Amino acid sequence: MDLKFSDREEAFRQEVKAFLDEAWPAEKRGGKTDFTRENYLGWHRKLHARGWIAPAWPEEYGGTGWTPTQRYIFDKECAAADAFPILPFNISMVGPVIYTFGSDEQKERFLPPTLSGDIWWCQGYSEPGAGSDLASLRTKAVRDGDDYIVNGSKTWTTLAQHADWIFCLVRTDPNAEKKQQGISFLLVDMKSPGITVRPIITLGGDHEVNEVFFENVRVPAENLIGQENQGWTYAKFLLTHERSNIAGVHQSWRALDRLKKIAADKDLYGDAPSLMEDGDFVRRIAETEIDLTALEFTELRALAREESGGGMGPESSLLKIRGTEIQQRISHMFLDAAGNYGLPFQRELGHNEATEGPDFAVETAARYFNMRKTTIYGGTNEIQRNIIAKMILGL
Amino acid sequence: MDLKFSDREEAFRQEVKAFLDEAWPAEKRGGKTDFTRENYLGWHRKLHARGWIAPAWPEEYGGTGWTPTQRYIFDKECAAADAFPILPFNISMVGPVIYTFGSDEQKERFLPPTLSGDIWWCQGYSEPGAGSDLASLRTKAVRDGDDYIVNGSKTWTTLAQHADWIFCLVRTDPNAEKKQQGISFLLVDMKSPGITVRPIITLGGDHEVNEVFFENVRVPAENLIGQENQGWTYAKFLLTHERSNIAGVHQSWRALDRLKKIAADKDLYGDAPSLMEDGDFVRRIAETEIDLTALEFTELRALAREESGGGMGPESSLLKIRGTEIQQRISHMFLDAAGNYGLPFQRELGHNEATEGPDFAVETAARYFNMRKTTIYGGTNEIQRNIIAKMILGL
Amino acid sequence: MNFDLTEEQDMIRESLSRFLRDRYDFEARGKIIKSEKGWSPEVWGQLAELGLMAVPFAEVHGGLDGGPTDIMVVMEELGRALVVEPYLPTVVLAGSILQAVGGAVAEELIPQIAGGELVMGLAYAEPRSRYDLFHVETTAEKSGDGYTLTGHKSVVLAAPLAGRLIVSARTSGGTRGRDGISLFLIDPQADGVTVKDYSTIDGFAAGDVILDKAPATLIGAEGEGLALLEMAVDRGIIACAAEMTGLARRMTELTVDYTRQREQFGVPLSKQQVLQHAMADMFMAGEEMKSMAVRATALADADPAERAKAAAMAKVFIGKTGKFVGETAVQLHGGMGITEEMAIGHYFMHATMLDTLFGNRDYHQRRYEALTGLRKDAA
Amino acid sequence: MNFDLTEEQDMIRESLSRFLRDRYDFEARGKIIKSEKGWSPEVWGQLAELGLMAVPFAEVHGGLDGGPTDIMVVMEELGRALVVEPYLPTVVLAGSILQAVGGAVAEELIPQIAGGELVMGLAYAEPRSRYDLFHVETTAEKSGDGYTLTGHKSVVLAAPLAGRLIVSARTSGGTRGRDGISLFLIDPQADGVTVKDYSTIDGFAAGDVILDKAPATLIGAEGEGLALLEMAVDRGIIACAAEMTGLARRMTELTVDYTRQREQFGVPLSKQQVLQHAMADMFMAGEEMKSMAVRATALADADPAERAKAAAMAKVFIGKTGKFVGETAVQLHGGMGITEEMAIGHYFMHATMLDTLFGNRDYHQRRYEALTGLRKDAA
Repeated sequence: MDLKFSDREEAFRQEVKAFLDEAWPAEKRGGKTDFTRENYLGWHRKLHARGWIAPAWPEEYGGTGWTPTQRYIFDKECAAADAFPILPFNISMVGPVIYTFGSDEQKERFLPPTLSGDIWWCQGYSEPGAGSDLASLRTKAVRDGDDYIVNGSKTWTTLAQHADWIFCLVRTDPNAEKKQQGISFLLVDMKSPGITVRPIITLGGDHEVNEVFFENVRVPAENLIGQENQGWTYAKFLLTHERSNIAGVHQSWRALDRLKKIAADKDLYGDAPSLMEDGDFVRRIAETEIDLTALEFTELRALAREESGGGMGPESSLLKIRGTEIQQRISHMFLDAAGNYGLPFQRELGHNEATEGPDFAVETAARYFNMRKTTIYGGTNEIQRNIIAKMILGL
Repeated sequence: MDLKFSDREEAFRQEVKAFLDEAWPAEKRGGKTDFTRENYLGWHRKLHARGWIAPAWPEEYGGTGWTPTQRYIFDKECAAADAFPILPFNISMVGPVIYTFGSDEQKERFLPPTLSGDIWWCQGYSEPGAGSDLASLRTKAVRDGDDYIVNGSKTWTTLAQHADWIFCLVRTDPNAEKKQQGISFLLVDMKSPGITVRPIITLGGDHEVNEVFFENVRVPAENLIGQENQGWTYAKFLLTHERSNIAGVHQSWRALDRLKKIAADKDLYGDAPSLMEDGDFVRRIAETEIDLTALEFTELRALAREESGGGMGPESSLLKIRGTEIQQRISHMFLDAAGNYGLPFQRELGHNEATEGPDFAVETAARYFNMRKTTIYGGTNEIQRNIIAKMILGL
Repeated sequence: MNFDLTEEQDMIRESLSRFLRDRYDFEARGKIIKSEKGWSPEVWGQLAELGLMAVPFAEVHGGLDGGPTDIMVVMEELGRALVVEPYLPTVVLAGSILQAVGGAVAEELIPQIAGGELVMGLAYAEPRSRYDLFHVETTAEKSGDGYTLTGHKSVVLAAPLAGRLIVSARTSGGTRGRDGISLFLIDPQADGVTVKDYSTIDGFAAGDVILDKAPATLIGAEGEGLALLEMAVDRGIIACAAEMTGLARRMTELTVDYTRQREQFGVPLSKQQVLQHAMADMFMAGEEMKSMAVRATALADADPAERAKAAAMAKVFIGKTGKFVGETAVQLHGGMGITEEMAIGHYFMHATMLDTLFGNRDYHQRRYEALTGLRKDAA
Repeated sequence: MNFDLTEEQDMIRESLSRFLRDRYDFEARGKIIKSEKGWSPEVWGQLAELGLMAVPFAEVHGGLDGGPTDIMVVMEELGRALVVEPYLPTVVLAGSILQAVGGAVAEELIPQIAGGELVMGLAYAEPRSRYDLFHVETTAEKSGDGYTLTGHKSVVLAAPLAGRLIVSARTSGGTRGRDGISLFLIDPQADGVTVKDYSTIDGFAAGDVILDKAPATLIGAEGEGLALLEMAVDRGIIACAAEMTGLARRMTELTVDYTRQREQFGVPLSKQQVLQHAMADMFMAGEEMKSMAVRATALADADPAERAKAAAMAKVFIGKTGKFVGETAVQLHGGMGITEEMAIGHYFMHATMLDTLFGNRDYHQRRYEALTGLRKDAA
């Protein structure tokens, strides 16, 4: 047992740091983020140019050939530098489905722009009224000559307003015995006639998710992934891929660092004691650090199993549950740190300059609200506990 | 709305205090309890002599005619004086069943010694392997002339080792359609041939509960309460009666008082800071005081509803859940207050003089263990939540 | 002891509840908070017609001679309907101070409040005060007959709507001294007053108030404003306890309804035992919150030490349980819970705001420890 | 990074696990703790034959040259079987100090420990020290070549069984000074030593040690014992983290088995979703505890500041989660969980003891805050 990084791993870390220092310089750091389409794509393209956009992909399709530990180091350094998040739709979701189940033509056509960011994908899985019961989907695709005609709607479609293409689960055989059967996996151009996008505004005023409506949308049959009616297999494959870094450990450490600086910032308190002089607040920070350490080493142990070929498996549910619980706790501490200035709503989406009160306070409430999603999406934490009970404990 | 006690209620409180000062003088107070048969009966008889042993009973059977608020005052003052607990078996359990469902002969025969303590009752409800599923009981009673012949066993029978009589649920019709049917309510003399009592030792070394075995025990049919096969009705009646003071609010307040004195006792700490100088411990005490206040006023509101004829109903589940959670928290704080001296096991049942370390420490661990029972007995807290979900929320 | 409401109180509750059911459903409220003004003067007038603004005031001032229990009844109903009209700042916060101060200012302003003609606010917080009412950097200087105020007051509820504001400012003493704080009346339209207005995260009108030699009238005794301020804020807290009870009970109802209707994997969500227990916990929290609101209400007129303890205790409890109920309600609504399209999220946001308002759970926990002597030199 | 055990470590684990399965089941253990001695010298000898007592020591002393990871492997298995034989006090606590001190005393005693001939204990606590290792009222006085000790040491694990005890006593400084603490070796049979023996709540042999001019030999440098003591206790804490992991995993298995077998209302308890989620939480706690044990083990030989932080953190975490797993396991066993007749209650009692031993959750939380600089003048 040896928990130190090897010399090779340490050298790799230096390489990553050097890259970040140049590509994401200090003035971009400090917890401010401006979630525009251009900023997302800018960072995506920088990583693509360096060949680091898809570390987990097989090398033949553009992956880096890194070990899980290297990927961990990369993620950690990116988080420490406040680097922009990489959207999962291209890299963690549809890309692996295409290179695993797609035809040669599909690989050739879609993988390069998926890697480069020339296509921005979004995910058409959930449907209104279905919640975590994905397989009960009702969006229909009916074969008509060389096309499918798609009718129905998808919801919780993250950033669909920016997307060029959507990958969808559609029902191609309404008479299949089980609801998991008769589902197909289709790639659809968002510019197709008959598609409309309706914003869903979430608590705190974010426009992050959408409803996507399909009305007699024609989709060429060549955009079908794998075989008709086998889509559930690909969907499940994607769901396990989606879980990487779901614990968000690095981001939580980074947030705690920022929080501690804020809580000790004498400028904010004047003659009053700072929050770091409040034992109760200190205790909450310390408890969170300790819990986060437990989670971090649980993730490292899982990575090590993956590295030795054991795969991730249902343990990823643990990472999801604890990671999201901690993210929510931290967002609540930020809100408490903001005090009265947590109350005003003075935020335009993606900006975070306060008009009144300290800058950090301006998005604390919105973020606290927004973080509620983490225990809901990707299978609610209740469902994750069901999975542990069934798959691990055999109950 | 007026939360002050009325003058009449205040006068009543003085009367209770005066009685306690004389009957349970200061030297008996201070948290020491010696749970012997004699001590239980001694206090029972003192209250009986004063006419206060069964406040909730109808006056014609020996009750006091007090309002629920008076009963609350009485309980509070008794707790504040560290008065001995009154065993529930006679007063809260079998007594009300006898005066409600018993024959005139049974009332005449059993009520006076039940009130006076000349009979010590114990409860034969639970059976091995049945847990909270009371109605699945299998102890059989078969009619044979003027007797029933009883075979089977009961468990978790509290203080059966001291008891003169046991009231039992027995199955008289094994072919009834539902398991709740075919059950009868029998009174059985513990001296009957064929009864054996096996101690069950619980964590911390207490002998509080027992298993009671019946092997061809003859019970005169005149000891049947009400009608054959209608016992479940009487059992349910008893279960709702059992819930009074299940929150244990007064006892918890008293325990917190003791804990605060201990935590501030300079003799225990010498040059070291006392526990009351430890902000984390103070916080735990304060949180518990606040939660206990919420529970106390919830109980008072329930009492007021009862007083105005609304009855207690399923809200009693709330009192049970929160009351027991708080009791357990307090027992854990005592254990933490004991520090290293929580570890030695140096306790004879019912005594609490430490051979090493401070006196208070000697029973802290045993009590912490013993308190685990509170969220299990009387219907586990999980079952109480099921009840709230079903009966109150209609889920 | 008795927990019963009087017939009058029952009547207030019923008429208010009926009015809100008919005129202030989720849709109507949505239009109000999205309107340019962010509140409805029309609704305000109708509430005044129901007598709501007159509740706690003396008959001589056009009031109904009600007490804390009447306020409790009103606030619980306002909470159930998430009413954004500024009852708390006007009637409870400013109203309590005017009543206590009495005299000419009360005679002038209370009838206007009671008649629904005047909205008021209380400016007590500052950028660096956090929740300490005694932390006052704003200064008052004598100027002719009156005073001028200079400083910055934070997050003043109803500031953009108010005809008058009550402001705490320092006439003597250091930044965090308990003595030397005085209360003043200002007109937000006056020279030297800038109101930077915004709505709060949960849709209430509020603003920062920047004072630059703003003309002001002293109310109450000079240098002795803190006691009045503490009284008013404790009353505010006690009113919020009732309001949070209304929120919690409504959130529980909404969640029970939602989980019964919503099916997943072919079964209503409400059949999942884990969700049932979560809702049982929500129910219990609501009941206990009610108990704390009742208790604090009964002590709202008690001596300051008792009142303060009761308010601190209630605030800790409603902060903790309100947050629990809100978070659980949202979780059980799943994705729908975090959209602006369903009522539940708005309840949750307001519950979050009530945890922060007047000081969060940690703050009042500490205050309780100090008031009860539990915390002396604890580290 | 790699979390793999070596082949030797796998072998230790397997042979120990097999031995305990065959020879140390719940019934066998029950007989041992109810026996007059309260432990089994026979089992001790057999464990020594397996090489367990030799694990961490140098080869020159008859040891196996193992390290913290080997101790982790052993402790987790001892935890799974609730072994009451005094491995922790002898090998981990006393053993760590003897190794660090070296010299003649190590040469004399370590081979005896490694051979299974000597049980030892570490007497660090006092009636008023709570968990502060630097709070030492026991005094040491020079006397001829050696010293005599006078004072009272509390709750010394293995005291009634030990052939030698290591005792902290003050050679200079005030009651709570960090300097002036020295470590001594005493023979509990010597004049001036009284061991008041008892078993702990979870069946381990322990005792208070009353010293009245008891003859003692200084080990290590005079006045500099605290660093050694902290090192040994941190090692003890890290070993307990592994032991708690063994307890937690076993409690989870036992609870899963029990709820699958036990029917209520016609259905196995394990089908109740609320209980399933409780067991999922137990599982998660066990996994995370393991992670903390692994991490702390990797830092057991680090510099004192790092080691102390890792130990404090691990202790907080195993205290919290161990208590959670134990309480939940008992709750899910219902009435059976609180009788002495089933194994689960004994696991729970030992988990409770491990939370208190070396300082409870609150204590090490505070220690972590101080060590990391989070808490400076926080009130």
